[in-house]
Amino acid sequence: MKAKVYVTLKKSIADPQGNAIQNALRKLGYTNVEEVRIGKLIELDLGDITADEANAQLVKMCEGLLANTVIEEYKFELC
Amino acid sequence: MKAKVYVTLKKSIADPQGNAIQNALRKLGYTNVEEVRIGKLIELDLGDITADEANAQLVKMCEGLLANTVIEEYKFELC
Amino acid sequence: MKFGVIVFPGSNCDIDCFHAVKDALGHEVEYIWHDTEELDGFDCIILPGGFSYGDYLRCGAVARFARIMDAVRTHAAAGKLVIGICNGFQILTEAGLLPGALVRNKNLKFICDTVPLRVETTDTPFTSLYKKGEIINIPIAHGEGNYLVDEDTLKKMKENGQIVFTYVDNPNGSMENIAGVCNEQKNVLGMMPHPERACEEILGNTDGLRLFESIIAAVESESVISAQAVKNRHTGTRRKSAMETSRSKPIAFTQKEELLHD
Amino acid sequence: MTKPYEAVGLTEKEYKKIVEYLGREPNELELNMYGVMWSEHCSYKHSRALFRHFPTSGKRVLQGPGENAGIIDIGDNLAIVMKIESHNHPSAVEPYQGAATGVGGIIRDIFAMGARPIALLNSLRFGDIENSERVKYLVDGVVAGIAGYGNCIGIPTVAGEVYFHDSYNGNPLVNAMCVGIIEHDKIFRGNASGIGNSVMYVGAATGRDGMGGASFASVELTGESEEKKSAVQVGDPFMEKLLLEACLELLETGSIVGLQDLGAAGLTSACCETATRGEGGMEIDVLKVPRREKGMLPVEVMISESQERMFLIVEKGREEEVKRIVEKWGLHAVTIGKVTGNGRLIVREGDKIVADVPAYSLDSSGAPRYYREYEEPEYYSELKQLDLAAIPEPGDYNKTLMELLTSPNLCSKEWVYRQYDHMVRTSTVVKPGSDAAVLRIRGTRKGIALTTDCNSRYCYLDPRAGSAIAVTEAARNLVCSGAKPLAVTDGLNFGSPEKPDRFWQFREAVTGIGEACRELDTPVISGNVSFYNETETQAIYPTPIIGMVGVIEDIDKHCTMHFKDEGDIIILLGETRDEPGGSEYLARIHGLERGVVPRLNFGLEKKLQAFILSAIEKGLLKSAHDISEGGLAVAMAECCMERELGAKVQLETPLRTDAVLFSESQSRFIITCSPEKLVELRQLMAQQEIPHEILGEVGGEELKIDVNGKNIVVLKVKDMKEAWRGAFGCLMS
Ligand SMILES: Nc1ncnc2c1ncn2[C@@H]1O[C@H](COP(=O)(O)OP(=O)(O)O)[C@@H](O)[C@H]1O
Ligand SMILES: [Mg+2]
Repeated sequence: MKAKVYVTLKKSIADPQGNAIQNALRKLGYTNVEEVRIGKLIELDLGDITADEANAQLVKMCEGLLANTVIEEYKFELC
Repeated sequence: MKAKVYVTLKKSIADPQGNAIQNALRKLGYTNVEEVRIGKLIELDLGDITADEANAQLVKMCEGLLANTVIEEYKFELC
Repeated sequence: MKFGVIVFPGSNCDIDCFHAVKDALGHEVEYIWHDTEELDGFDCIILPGGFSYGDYLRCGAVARFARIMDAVRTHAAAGKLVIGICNGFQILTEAGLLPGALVRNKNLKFICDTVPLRVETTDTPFTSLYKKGEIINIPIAHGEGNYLVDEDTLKKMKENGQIVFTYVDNPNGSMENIAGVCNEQKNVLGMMPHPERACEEILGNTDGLRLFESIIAAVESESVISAQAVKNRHTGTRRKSAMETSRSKPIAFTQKEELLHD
Repeated sequence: MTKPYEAVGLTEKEYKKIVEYLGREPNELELNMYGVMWSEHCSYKHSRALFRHFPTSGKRVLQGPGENAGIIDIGDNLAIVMKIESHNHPSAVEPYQGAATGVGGIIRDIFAMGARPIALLNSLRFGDIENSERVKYLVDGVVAGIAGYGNCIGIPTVAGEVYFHDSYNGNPLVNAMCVGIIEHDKIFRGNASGIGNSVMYVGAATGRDGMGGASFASVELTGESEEKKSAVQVGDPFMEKLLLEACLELLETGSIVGLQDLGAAGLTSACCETATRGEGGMEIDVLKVPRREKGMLPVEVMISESQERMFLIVEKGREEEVKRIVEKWGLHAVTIGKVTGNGRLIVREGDKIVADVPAYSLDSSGAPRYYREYEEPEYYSELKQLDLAAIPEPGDYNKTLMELLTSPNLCSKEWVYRQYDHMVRTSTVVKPGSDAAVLRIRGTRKGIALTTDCNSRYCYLDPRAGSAIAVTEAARNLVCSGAKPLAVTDGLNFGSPEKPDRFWQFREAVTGIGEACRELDTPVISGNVSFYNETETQAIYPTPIIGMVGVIEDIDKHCTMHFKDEGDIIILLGETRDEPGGSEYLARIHGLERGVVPRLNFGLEKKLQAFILSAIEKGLLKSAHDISEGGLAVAMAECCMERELGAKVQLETPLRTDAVLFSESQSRFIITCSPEKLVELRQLMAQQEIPHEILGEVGGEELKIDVNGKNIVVLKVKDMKEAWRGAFGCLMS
């Protein structure tokens, strides 16, 4: 079972990296760019487990290790 | 128009960060985890442009700035 | 002979390069703002270390688009000297002026240390005053100094003698222990270690001096000054630097003298 | 139902005081402004009354406590600016960003004085690393966060300390110190002077993050604080680098009257503090403040603690000039208000006045002040008892010494400082790994030495003596580097001041620091207090961290602790006594944390420090190292490490062997000199009546220690070094 986890900063938290890239893009002429936010994409191969098991594992992994829910939120999908 | 860009290391390139997370997960008991790879998720708000314009912009942005095609691949989607 | 040190937003070894050239070597040097359009009058351009544009997204990714980079390209194309140190190296690879890429250190940590390097070639304007195979100690300070390049390019680089420095004990996972490389024409050098941090006895290390002296020798032998004059001038510079740094230490000096008499 | 004042952390009495100040009930915004400003973190309401114990003035003091940072004269029109700050609570919940923003905050304090930041230090305390994955996670994140911020902004992190103890299991400590340099005539203060001058804002936009961080730092960590999570923010060292350069360039133009960082309590604090130091009044419009999010309320704008923002008081008419310079650095400056003389802090939202309070009443001058009850804790006299006879002597001293050298508290901290760029700015003459860091001051012959110190086990067993020892140990570290100690910045980390036994610890510690600083003539010029470092079950050991700076007149005459050459003579200065109480040896090897802490004799201490300084200055010493945790044997081993040079020493003593090797008697040093200098050195020692003992000489591949003619320790330096250097990495893996 393979999965993709998306970890992003919570909306209320500033994203300095995103801001800097937004400024860079605007300077390069993409003046239409209104916001950039940078997160993590984590691709996992979970081996031979069921979708239910995978879902259960992923929640725990995200809460425990992959995201720090103090500042980040996460989403995942099986694929 | 909003877009998501996914930047990942090329398959041929080692991903020590992914390995470290894989090890950490295994230590936590998820011994089924066979591979972890870490990439970037870049969320953009492109403002008021058409899908065609957005597609054209995104290719240029990715090739020029968002990915280093020597080591990375990218994909994007409008949303 | 005039050096120029480019200042990007977020550069922070710019002052170190500036002072190494000015105080330790007694040569002319100017800061160049990233927004500048031309580089007339400069013989060697230094892209210093630091965190240009915060190194956000990827090290050097944004700096490569700075206005000054067109001028750097022109300067390099004209065969003049360019050296990128640490972040400067990352910028040069991002800009395509040097092959390969620099990724996260294998141990995923920033590493600050002084490490032994092997001088792989003296056949460049940056290393002529070292000895081939010589081991020198130079500080490193980077989180992403793990050099990567595709096999074909690597092969060509080796054939061409483009691998300039290698690590004796690989600290970061770099391919083939590579610490510094140059372009085919050998007038553009990129290296992760910081020679500008090894130019004064008071800092406990002068192994970086000969890199800058090599550059000066190369530039000055190009110009009308005779080889003899170069040597004299060099000796003069040396004395000055010995005076300016608080303790004089002869080791690097005698080595260099020997080399000049070779 | 909780009362509105309770929700902002105030008591009923405090609320009444506000009503008195205003002559009416405060509105919600006003109440929140009082809430953050009267929190312990901003007002020091529990600690202020005790600060009179500190010496804070002296010939060299150009700025004592009360400003963004303290300033001490080092001669030749130059001065050192320094301050320490805690970021304990944010680091406990998000170690990387918590530590990073701690570094960012302290750097702003330094350049707010107009100084160029030149060095960072950090003092860290964590729980039991050997038995906790969580602790490893915290260590990893905190160290990476400090590195991430300091390295990026290009200020070298040159010294610090890392200790582990169970008492920090629930409350790690992350204290960051920054040091800057400035010319006397360029010192700036956070003054809003000149009625009609403009108040400008530069830097990051204001967001909802970091809301109420100041009051967050002033409550115990409970399940509830998990809810206040957003007090953690993401640091932006790149933005701060731009701010730093822009501000220093602005100060050169003469258009700036006052400068203030936006730190704890955000705009509220900056407004009232600059106003009280200046003309007394200020008026600002929250609508003009750049925001990151839509729909922010005035209260959110006023108390947000978003990072990387600065507050400028600009001479009227020169606003455009300021904007131009700031824009060169890719930033924007906006005018948000003006200086007034009516003593009021008026906050507008466009045309509407949303808050109107006497400015000084928010400030620490108007905040309540408490003199808390205190009581000697029961453990204090109980733990003094120690029956040495009941403690078995080690059978194999080689093994014991190795155990100590590889223990978390004594092993090399290279794993940590290797992640910090300690060389950038090419002025670091002595890197981390010796007693203190030494920096040259470019363009002069001078250098400065920097250190942080605190043995919190001593401070637990005897807060007063322990704190005095922290001050003297810091001074010893500087003196061993050849520097004359000049001034102190203190980071006081304690449990809840509302508990009498904890407040007793605090009170004793402050007294001890005051005494020692007076004795050593090192005034306290700045500092920070962090209370409430406790969980429901446990308070941290009292941890008053001492940051100290010293000056070296001729940088060529600096010294390090490492043995230099074969044949050099090893001399022990001071007196070794039967004082195992509170030692690392007792704790680590015997699991005992008790006993009387080593006695401190200021007379002897000062005599020895003066002697070492004069001997280094005369060029008589090859190395100098103070003896601290681990005692003589560990200190000796430490001297061998860097150059892998062994030593052969003989000790004659009536004491137990373990007491000789490991007791931590104060005021002791290991020095070396070349044989040719021995005569001159002995004359000097005789002249100054320095208690000393010639122990042996440097050389060989082993550390050999004989006691009363019998060989007790013989260890290969290579093996010791490998184990000592690798130990931290092993703990982390
Ligand atoms: N967190 C840290 N950051 C930077 N340097 C550190 C840190 N921890 C320890 N060091 C360095 O390691 C060396 C030894 O530290 P420590 O044993 O605490 O010294 P001492 O006992 O002399 O005060 C010192 O040079 C110190 O500055
Ligand atoms: Mg010490």
